[in-house]
Amino acid sequence: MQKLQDIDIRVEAPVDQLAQHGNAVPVLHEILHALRRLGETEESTTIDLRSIPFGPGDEELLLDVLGRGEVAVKLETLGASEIYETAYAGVWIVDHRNTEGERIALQIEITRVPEILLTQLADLTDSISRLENRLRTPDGVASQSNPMSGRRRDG
Amino acid sequence: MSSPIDFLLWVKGPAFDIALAVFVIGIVVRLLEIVLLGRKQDLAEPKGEEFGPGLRTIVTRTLPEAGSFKQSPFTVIGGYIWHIGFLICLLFFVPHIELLHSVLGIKWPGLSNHIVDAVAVVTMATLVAMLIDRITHSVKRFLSGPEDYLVWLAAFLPIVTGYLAYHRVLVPYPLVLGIHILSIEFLMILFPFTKLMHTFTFPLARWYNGAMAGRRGVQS
Amino acid sequence: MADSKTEPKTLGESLRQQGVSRRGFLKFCTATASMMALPPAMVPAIAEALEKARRPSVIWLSFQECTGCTESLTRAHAPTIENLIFDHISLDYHHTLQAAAGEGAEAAREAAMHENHGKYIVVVDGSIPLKDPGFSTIAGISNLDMLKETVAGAAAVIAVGSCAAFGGLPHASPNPTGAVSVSEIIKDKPVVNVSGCPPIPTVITGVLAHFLTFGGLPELDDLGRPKVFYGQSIHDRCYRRPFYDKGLFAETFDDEGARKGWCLYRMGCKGPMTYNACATTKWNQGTSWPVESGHGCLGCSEPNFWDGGGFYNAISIPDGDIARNVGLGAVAGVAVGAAAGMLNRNAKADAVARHETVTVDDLEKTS
Amino acid sequence: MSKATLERGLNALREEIDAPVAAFFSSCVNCGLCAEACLFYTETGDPRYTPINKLEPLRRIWEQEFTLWGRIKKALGLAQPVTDELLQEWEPLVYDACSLCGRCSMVCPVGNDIAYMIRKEREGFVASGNAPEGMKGASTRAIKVGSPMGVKFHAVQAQIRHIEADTGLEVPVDVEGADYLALLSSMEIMNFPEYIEALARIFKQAGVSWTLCSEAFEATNAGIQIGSSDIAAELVERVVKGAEKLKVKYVISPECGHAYTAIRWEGPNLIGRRYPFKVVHILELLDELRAAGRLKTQGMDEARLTFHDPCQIVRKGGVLEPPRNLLKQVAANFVEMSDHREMNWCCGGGGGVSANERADELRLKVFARKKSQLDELNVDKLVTACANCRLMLEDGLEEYRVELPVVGLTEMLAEHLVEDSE
Repeated sequence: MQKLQDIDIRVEAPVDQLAQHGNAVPVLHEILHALRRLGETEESTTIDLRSIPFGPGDEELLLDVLGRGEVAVKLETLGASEIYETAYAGVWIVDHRNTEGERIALQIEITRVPEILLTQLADLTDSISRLENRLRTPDGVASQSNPMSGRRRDG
Repeated sequence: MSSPIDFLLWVKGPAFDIALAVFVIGIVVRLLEIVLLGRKQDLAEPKGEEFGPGLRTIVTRTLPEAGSFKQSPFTVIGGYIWHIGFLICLLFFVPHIELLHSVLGIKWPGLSNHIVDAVAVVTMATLVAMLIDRITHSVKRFLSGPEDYLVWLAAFLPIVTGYLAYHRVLVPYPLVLGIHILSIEFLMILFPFTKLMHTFTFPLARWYNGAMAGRRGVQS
Repeated sequence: MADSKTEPKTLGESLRQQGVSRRGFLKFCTATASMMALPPAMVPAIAEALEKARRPSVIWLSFQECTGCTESLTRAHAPTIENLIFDHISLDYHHTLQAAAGEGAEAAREAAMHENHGKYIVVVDGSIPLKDPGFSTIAGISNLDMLKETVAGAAAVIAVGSCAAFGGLPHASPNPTGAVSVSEIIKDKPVVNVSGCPPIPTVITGVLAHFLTFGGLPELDDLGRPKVFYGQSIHDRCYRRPFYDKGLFAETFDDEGARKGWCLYRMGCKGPMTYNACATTKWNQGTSWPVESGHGCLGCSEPNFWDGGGFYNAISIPDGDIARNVGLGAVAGVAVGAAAGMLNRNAKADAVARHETVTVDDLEKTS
Repeated sequence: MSKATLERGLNALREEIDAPVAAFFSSCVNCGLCAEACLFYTETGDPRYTPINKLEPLRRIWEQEFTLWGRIKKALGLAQPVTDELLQEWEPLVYDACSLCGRCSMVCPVGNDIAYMIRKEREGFVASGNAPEGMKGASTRAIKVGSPMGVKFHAVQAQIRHIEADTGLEVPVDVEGADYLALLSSMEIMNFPEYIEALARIFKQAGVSWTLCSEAFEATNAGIQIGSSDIAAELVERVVKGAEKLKVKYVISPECGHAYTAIRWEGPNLIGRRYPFKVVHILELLDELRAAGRLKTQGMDEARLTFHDPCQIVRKGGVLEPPRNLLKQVAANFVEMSDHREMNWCCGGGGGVSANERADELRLKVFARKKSQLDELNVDKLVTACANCRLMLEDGLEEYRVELPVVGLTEMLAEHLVEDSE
């Protein structure tokens, strides 16, 4: 008997033909309006793609149209997240994954820099105190261990 | 528990069975009541056929007599629009075809919902106009009794509720769908007891008219 | 099981203790907002609330059920963001998941009830048999007694799954056990119905997250379901809706329409009357959902879905056997009609028999 | 001696309910289109004259006594009974405002033959004593004297003598074994004796074997008009007896509308047996002679003229083409009215209206319809084939001050007859 993974999965039509459900287009229009707002008033917009009823191919088409731009950032906290600017400057994709690599949120941010990339005040305070501690300890600077590894949580 | 779904299930279940029973029994009774009365054998020597001219009248009366059309174009055109509109909504809306398919075992192509939707709007507008005409036209107002208005309502409600259901205007949907089906049950139950019966008796009436005239050598 | 003896910390403290950065916390809040179907603009408010959120005690009661709801929630694998929420509630009793058994398990339940009186949440899956308490018991306690006893000191009840919410399969005709939903028994506590067979896992956790975040229950619809998840029908959010409007339908599972992904209405899809989040949230980490995989919605999150006509009958089709009923009606009609016809013929024959010949001498009325 | 009572009236209505009546009442949706087909409505605008409304008493009997649902409603006290007051109120609608022309029956979209039902409804009105005095008188004279106008056979004889003296033609009377028995209407005898002369001339030329019958000369039937089958049957029986006695093969219905309906269509049903002879309308016979080349005419009438279709002969009798065929033979400028053949408009005096003095005013008012039809045509002559229509047309034209000669078709043909050999 065939193994499950042996079953050939065929995509019967190319992506551009699959995307016949038309739900990507309204989102693109929304992005356009949000970009104009950003340009005029600096107002940022976030679109949560979980609440959009995409059919097969819609999401692929949307991401395909937006493409990839100059910036891509990998975020390593509670699993890996990828944040990148699309070919349209000011339009960012925020793709959050959990530790299993499963997507937990997919958002489009129309902004200059996504909020989550900025260093948070609490983390800054924490950084100051940890670096102070390290410098206060005589052999702290020479230690091999990276204190960040202690902050990582797996599980 | 009485949720909209329970209401819908009641409407689609026991209520529909009751309405269907009243409808079918009532119509068969009414038709038998008519036919069994019979008519006396006509002893006068015929000048023409009965059967053929009777059938022809069933068909020809579908078109208005020229003079009536000129005198009452609104009654004639309005009558056409709403009857045809009602039939289009009834017979060419896909959910209805599915229902009829389950009963008759045959199906036919449906129309796009946008077209049915537009037809429903025109039908409703026509029915409203015809109601206004009934209230304002001297002859119609004079002839009309409570039954005429009840029957108007019974014809109007399924279209309005169907329109609301299609547009999902009243939430939740099971409630509005239930109301729509209930309005049809209302129509079905009223059928045997009111002039809605003309739907089934008009071929009889036209046939008798055509046959009696045909016997005298006239195509009525 | 979490240790309820230590002083419950806030969620913010707990995460920090585990070395999660503020940025990580924000990611968690973004995912939580997305899960609760709240707008992204709510993230700061959620962050503020979750920062201070304390671990609530949860008692999970399973009655006449199939454990599908628990399966849906826990699934097979490792941590997800939903589990993170679970890590921050104190699940003090769940007889499928807990290690303790027998008297020890019941003791844990009673301890949680005692220590968190007025504050704990009761989650119920499964319906409650009323016909005979012996139909379903746990540790010799009938479901009805256990529910009443446990709920007495609860802050709120979450009925998870269509059985607990509406009676579900056990309630299906002819309902041999006299199964009822939680809300038919519990009238004096807030009850949230998280219906579905099973419910979407993120919807279950979304409700818990809401309780965790805002310390209360979300806005509910007429059936006691959270509006954020059950506010719109499958049909309204379905990506195949344009085909419905255009009149393009699949009629069998292997026709052209099915291959092209047209509307499944004619194949019995209950999407138009079903309120749930499947069309947007989807299943299995957003992989797909029934309609996307080519099968109509069964309407599992609605009351009595099991008795709502065949799964493959279009919604518009009444439940009865119409052809048979029409046949029976016609037979009855012929019988009654024949009788009525005879009555009419007799009436007429009688009139003819009573006919008095009219002559020109009796054209005037009796004075 | 018996008297008319409400109960007898109701019983008569019950006797009249049959499958067509039930089908018609079941089908009416009160659309009101029949009103526009009825000159009593179109010329007055009075909605009470809507044809279907005139049937309310009969409709109630049908609904309350011949439908299951109606019986239940009646048992529950939800039905409005048919009372003598109702019949009194409806009497003018049924007799004064309906000429049984049957035009409404042609337009009803569901196919209701309303005239058929009015005829039936009148049975109940007669039996309950709710018939107009004029028609009661006509019926009584028809039965007791032999003619609704009180004409006796010696009056006919007087006309015959006159004609024989004038023309030298013989008018055969009581000739046993003749092929054709010609009937006359009182109106022809009294007002249009030219018809008898025309018959004598045409038949002589065509070589038709015919006769009058001294015991059965009257073709009109007041019983049909008042709506009493019993009275109508007695009058038909006279004709049948006369025809049987003289052993004729054919009976000729004269230029009179309802006479044709009475003797041709209702007669056998009234007396309950088929005739041993055939009934033809005079126009049918003349058209037959024309087709056979036995009706030779000369010259054409150059006047612009039109033909008024008598309802009972054309729409209700099926004699549609003969008058046209005959007219074409003698009229060069024949034009049709706007509504003609089976859609013609009544003169206003059919169905006994002309015998009902009470209706005179209304009848003359609704004549406006015919007048406007004539106005459209601007004709010099009006031809018809019914003595009653002719009288009503003359009366109406006089009322509306219109100078327009009205002639009978038979008479017109006779004027153009080629006299063989004097």
